[in-house]
Amino acid sequence: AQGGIATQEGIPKEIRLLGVRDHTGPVAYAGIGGARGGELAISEINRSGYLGKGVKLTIEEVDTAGSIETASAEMAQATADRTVHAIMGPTQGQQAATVAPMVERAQVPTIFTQAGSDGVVINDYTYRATAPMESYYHLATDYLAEKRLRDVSVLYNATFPTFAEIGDGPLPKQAAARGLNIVSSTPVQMTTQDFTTPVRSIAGKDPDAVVMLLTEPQSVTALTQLRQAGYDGQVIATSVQGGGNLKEAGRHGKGVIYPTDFSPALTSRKARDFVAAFEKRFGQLPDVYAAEGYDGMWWLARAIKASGSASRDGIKRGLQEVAKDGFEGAMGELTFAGGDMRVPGVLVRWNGTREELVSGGAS
Amino acid sequence: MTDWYFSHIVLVQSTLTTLLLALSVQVPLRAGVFSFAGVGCYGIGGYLAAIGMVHYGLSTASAILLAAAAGGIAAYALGLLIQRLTGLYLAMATVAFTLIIAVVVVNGGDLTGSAAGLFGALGTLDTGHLLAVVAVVVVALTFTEIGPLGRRVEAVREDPELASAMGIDVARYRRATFAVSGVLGGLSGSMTVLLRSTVTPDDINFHLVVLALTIIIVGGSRSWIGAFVGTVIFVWMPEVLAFVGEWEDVVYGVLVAAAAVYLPGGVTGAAMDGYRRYRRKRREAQSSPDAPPPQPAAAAAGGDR
Amino acid sequence: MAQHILNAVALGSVYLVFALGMALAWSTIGILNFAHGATFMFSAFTAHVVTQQVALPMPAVVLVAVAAGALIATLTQVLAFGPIMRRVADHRAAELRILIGGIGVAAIPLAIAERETASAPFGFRGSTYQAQVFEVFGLRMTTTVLVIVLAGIGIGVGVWRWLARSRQGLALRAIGVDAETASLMGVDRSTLALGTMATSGALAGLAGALLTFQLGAIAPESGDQLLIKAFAIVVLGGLGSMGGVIVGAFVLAGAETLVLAMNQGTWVDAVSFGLIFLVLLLRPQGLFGRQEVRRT
Amino acid sequence: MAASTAATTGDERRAEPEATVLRADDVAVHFGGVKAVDGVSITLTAGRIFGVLGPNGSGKSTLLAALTRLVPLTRGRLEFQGKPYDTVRPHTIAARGVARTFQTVRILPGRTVFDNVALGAESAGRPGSIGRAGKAERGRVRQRVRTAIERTGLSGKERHRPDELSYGYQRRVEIARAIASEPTLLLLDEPTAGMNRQERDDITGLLDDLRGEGLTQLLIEHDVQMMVEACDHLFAMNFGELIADGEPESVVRHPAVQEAYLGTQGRAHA
Amino acid sequence: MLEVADLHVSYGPVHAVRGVSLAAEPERITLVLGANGAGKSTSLRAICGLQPASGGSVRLDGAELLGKRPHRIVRDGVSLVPEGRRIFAPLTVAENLRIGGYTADRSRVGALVDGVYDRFPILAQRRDMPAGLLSGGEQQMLAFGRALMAQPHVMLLDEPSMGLAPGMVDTVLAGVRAIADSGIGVLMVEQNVDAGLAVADTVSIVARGEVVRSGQAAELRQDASVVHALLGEAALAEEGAP
Ligand SMILES: Nc1ncnc2c1ncn2[C@@H]1O[C@H](COP(=O)(O)OP(=O)(O)OP(=O)(O)O)[C@@H](O)[C@H]1O
Ligand SMILES: Nc1ncnc2c1ncn2[C@@H]1O[C@H](COP(=O)(O)OP(=O)(O)OP(=O)(O)O)[C@@H](O)[C@H]1O
Ligand SMILES: CC(C)C[C@H](N)C(=O)O
Ligand SMILES: [Mg+2]
Ligand SMILES: [Mg+2]
Repeated sequence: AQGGIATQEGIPKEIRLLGVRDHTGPVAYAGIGGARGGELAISEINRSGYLGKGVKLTIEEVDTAGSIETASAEMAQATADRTVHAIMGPTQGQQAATVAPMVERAQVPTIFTQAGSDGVVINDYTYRATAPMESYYHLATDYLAEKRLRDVSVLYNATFPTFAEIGDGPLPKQAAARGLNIVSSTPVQMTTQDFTTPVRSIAGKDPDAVVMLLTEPQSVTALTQLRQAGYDGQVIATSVQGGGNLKEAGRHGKGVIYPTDFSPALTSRKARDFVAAFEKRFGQLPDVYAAEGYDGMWWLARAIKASGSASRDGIKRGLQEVAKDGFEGAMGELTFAGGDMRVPGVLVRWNGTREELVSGGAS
Repeated sequence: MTDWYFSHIVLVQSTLTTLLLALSVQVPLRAGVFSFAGVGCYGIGGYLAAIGMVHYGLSTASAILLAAAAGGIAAYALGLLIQRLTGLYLAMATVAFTLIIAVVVVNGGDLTGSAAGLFGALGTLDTGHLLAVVAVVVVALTFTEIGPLGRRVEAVREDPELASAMGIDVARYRRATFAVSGVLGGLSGSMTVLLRSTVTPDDINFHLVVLALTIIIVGGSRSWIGAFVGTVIFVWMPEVLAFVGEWEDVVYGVLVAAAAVYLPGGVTGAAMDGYRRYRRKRREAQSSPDAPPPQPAAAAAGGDR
Repeated sequence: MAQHILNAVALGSVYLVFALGMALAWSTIGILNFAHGATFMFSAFTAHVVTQQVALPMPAVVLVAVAAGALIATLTQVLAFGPIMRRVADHRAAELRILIGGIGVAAIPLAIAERETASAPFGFRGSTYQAQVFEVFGLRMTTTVLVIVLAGIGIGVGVWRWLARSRQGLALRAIGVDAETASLMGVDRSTLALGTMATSGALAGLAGALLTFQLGAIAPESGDQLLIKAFAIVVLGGLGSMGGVIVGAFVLAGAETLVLAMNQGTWVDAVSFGLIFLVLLLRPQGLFGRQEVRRT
Repeated sequence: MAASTAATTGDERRAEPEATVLRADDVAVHFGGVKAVDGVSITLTAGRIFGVLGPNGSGKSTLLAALTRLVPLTRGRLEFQGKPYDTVRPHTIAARGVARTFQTVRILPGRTVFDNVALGAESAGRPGSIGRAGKAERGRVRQRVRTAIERTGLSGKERHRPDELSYGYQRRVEIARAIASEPTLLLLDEPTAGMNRQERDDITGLLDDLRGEGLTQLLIEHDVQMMVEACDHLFAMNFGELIADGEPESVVRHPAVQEAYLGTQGRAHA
Repeated sequence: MLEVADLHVSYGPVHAVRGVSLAAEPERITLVLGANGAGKSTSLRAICGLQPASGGSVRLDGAELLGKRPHRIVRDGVSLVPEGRRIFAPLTVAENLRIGGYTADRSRVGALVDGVYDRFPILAQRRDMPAGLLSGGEQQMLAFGRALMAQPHVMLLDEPSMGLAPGMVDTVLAGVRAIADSGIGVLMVEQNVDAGLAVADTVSIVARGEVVRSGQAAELRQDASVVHALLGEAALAEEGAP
């Protein structure tokens, strides 16, 4: 590769990006979703001549295959490649936290999606296009308070960083602030497969609602077994259950409500356009990962435009500048806390076949 | 070259740290001790180094020393505790030890960063330091593979009772392998963490056990060279297989299974067999061509008295 | 309390069916099959794919999974373990290679399933079966649990007795000790080994179907978690003892249920592995394992 | 066999003639209900060959295992060169100079004959030394290995792996390994099983030479003629107990031995 | 009847058996003698299919056995007592015997086991003990008894008297004689020359992988010195020791 390209100021004809994320392995869906959202955004950006006539964004994807090792190895290669202007970073929190110091050393601006743990957005080169779940999870407690569902049981995966963070901290606090009464809090671990026992004791308490912070297969099982244990109250879940992950729970999944940063049920024009374009291109509804990838890519494009330079430094400056004012994306009015995105969030209900809007989502 | 080096620096470094991890399982295995305590000590070392650096501001060198020492002590103590166990029972007990460590760090509160782990433990290691450590380890291990000590270690593995009838203190050898594997695990864990700056409970899992074992069996379980060859193969495989894209894991599986079937002594074993056959061929070619079929002693045995 | 015991029995039965298949091949012909978890998962996945096409009743779904499991295990034996066993004279040399061969084989179905599902959970939503909930003596359970408990205990005891009593069972154990000499007794070791592996795979398939019915859905990675548990169960019970597997499965399930019932969910693994550790300290050959036979 | 090379070895360890080398007092080894050895007392004096005779299952090998501490004693006391050793671990007594062979061949399958014998040579009285041996010491070890290999008729097979050898030769590796350690006391459990008369005589010739060098030996064999010729003193066992003890000829003629050992026909076999 | 003709076996470059011809006829015991490493065990292993032969033929009643797998050969009626006993150590004595009767008629197994116990009472005492704990000689009895369980047409014995006390040697060899007399062909390797000659009908002497002499046992009994000479025992013979 010819050296120095990505450090030249100004906007060249080709702006080369690299997507470094999981395309295989247990959380491949997040990487694949993000890549597809980004791909859609790039095609829109290029087609519309948003960055100037004939200016093309191109992206190449490499697979981190679910491993921190591979992620940092790929990232080392990506950052050493002087033709790369920016990187769309890993989706797994730990991969992201590991590569964060690397991108600073190499001074390559990197936008993560997902990557919901601490230690990711830690310097001038790390940005994240996913709002932390706890920043909009109050939608759930608001809803419970509004519906007077006072007594709440919490069932959460306490060894999964994102859920551990919510389950141990914000959730009890938000609940207390809204006069909710947490009657039981049941931590389980990543390897828990069968929920008969915890679900049994929850059903025994018969709370008004159950807040369930679990991974996809866990949530299907827990829901099924919760219903079989005779519990028929409201279940509140998370965006992890979005994107049709509750389908396998069949009738037991019906009526589950969860806050999410994006839903195809959103009604803003931006959201509807995104959903339509995505469906046309990929033949299916976009999930949260796709929306984040899409908005993240637009953040980048706006950044280049704002600073008038696609150099690594220019992009970095642009990202900060765009973050100051925020912009409207598929996920709604986007604001930023430093390099970290914030969304209005939306509360949806799974009706057995798709998501329905419950509240929020106004833009 | 330097370009290549900088873009592959992570792979180069993780080859060295992974080699230490593989050795931490290979060393006991060579003495017939089927122990994965080294992987547990990888976790202990990694966490101690990160805790030392993040919470107590230790220097890189002292964090690594602390980790190695703690790994050695922990494994030695474990070895004392379970010295009556053998074979797969011992393997199970050490796997249990390793997985319990993972649970303990998940429940470790702020000290261990709980489920999310610790980040920001960036040490000042470079490839030169790693090379130095690995070189010292490899030289030391070489002495346990050759000559009298090598034979004794082999006797302890193949037939402990015979070994003790030959005056070898089998229990002492076993305890020693525990300590060594703990030190190696601690070194590997701490250096890995200080290079990458993060450590999570996820890092200590059964897959790491499987990886270490796969490396030494595919590479060759009898000497550090086998561990090295295996490490190179498995660290670099994702890079090399990148072109098959999403079928990488399938190809990986096929290659591993094929190695198990076709390479009895691992890659190094196959290479040595090949070399031996080549030498024999040459020897035969050199000995007079018109002599009756080679009489490699055995056939002549019946009457050589 | 009684409810907790029932839950533990149900969980133990799932572990049992899964672990039995693994123990069968392991403690007879000496094959510690690390692809057992992948076989389990992929049979359930196959049944999932089939139910998406045709709405099958529960027995048919189970049958599909059992057949898939048997097929996968047979292939594994023919392509990997058989060739390894043919190439070595003594069993100890083969042990580690079989382990690694299994690890390699396991990667293949896992990769395929992860790709096809994008790692989303899958189940038998297409099946006509709906679990019925009923109560006896105030204990709540589902028809699925009933089936699992009956299958687990029935098959467990059956396999145990068969191995101890039958001629083939004896021949299998002989192969595990010394395959060459076993063949001198007229034992057709490759055919018996193939049959054993097929049976073991069928049990993995059965466990796959039953567990998926029980949990509603599993993920491609679910097999790995069970694998390590089954390994622990067999060792806990004592290698070579089918009775030990039965006890081991319920002991482990009991311990896990207890920890969960005490609402210490994040300590489950520590407690169950700690228990195994303790048992091994007190009984180095597992609960029912035999002391190694070695003479001077 | 190359008896001529023998004279140079073993002299450092030669014990005082007639000094007591090993004393076992009321030794018993029970396995559950099986009383494999039940109250055996023997004394081995320096520089002589002692033999143990007895029907199959009479406890000979178990006695050997007890003397080398490989099985726990149910009761009894053991003394080697005046020092009690019934509680030490097996490697200690081996390191003090007690070498043995096993009834079932036990050799390292992955190592050459040379290496297997070297294992014995290196064990000689240097407990736990971690192979820091100097050049001179290494040379001496190699010499010991060569001598042992020559004396057991294994010359030419140094580079073979044990599993490439016929059974009779595997037995020789066992013997070579034991004598390479230049022990003070050598215990042999059916060293000539699987050999024909000529081959046996070669081995007994070797044992005789070793006796000449002052080595005390305890030999288990079933070949009565060979035992009478080779041994200075015989012990006869049955059901774990000593039934006779003394001059070989008289022991063999002892009625209890005739009865127990030589079968119902009572006809001597040789 | 078993006919071995011009058998060749190699271990890699080692040509261990070079054209051995032997026969085992019903009611007759063929004794195979030879020094250590002469190729006796290798020949027996090749006949049973445990070691691939590189040439020659092994016919049982005219049908070729070479190339068949061991368990097939056993089912055809050839059974081997292997060198070094090879009992199944963790299995009990009774189980070892039952597995020996794997190919036998199911209903007869019980009676056959009892027959072995009658011959070797110590095995009956030890029936529920893991066979690996038996003494060396007891294991040898078990290996012999186990082979009897298969009710073979032809029996191959690799040093059946090894490790046996003299009285037991007589018992076993008398047993071999009785087996032969019941119509079974026996091919027996023995190091105990005198005891072997006492029961054998025919003798073949193997050296360096070849048969160097064969003849009737009766003749060779008269002329033991020839045998000893061929086994490399010339020195002994001259001294007239036996
Ligand atoms: N670990 C054990 N457990 C139970 N019984 C045992 C054990 N070891 C040996 N025995 C029994 O003790 C008896 C003595 O065995 P030992 O091996 O000492 O006999 P031996 O005299 O050497 O016989 P042989 O001449 O056949 O080798 C045998 O009957 C054997 O079955
Ligand atoms: N696996 C093997 N690899 C290489 N050579 C071997 C192997 N097995 C045996 N041999 C050689 O083949 C020759 C014949 O061995 P075999 O075991 O048949 O001898 P034998 O006549 O039975 O001797 P013994 O009386 O000692 O049992 C020997 O020289 C031996 O070294
Ligand atoms: C892909 C997602 C499961 C990643 C997860 N939210 C994390 O932060 O690690
Ligand atoms: Mg004995
Ligand atoms: Mg032989």
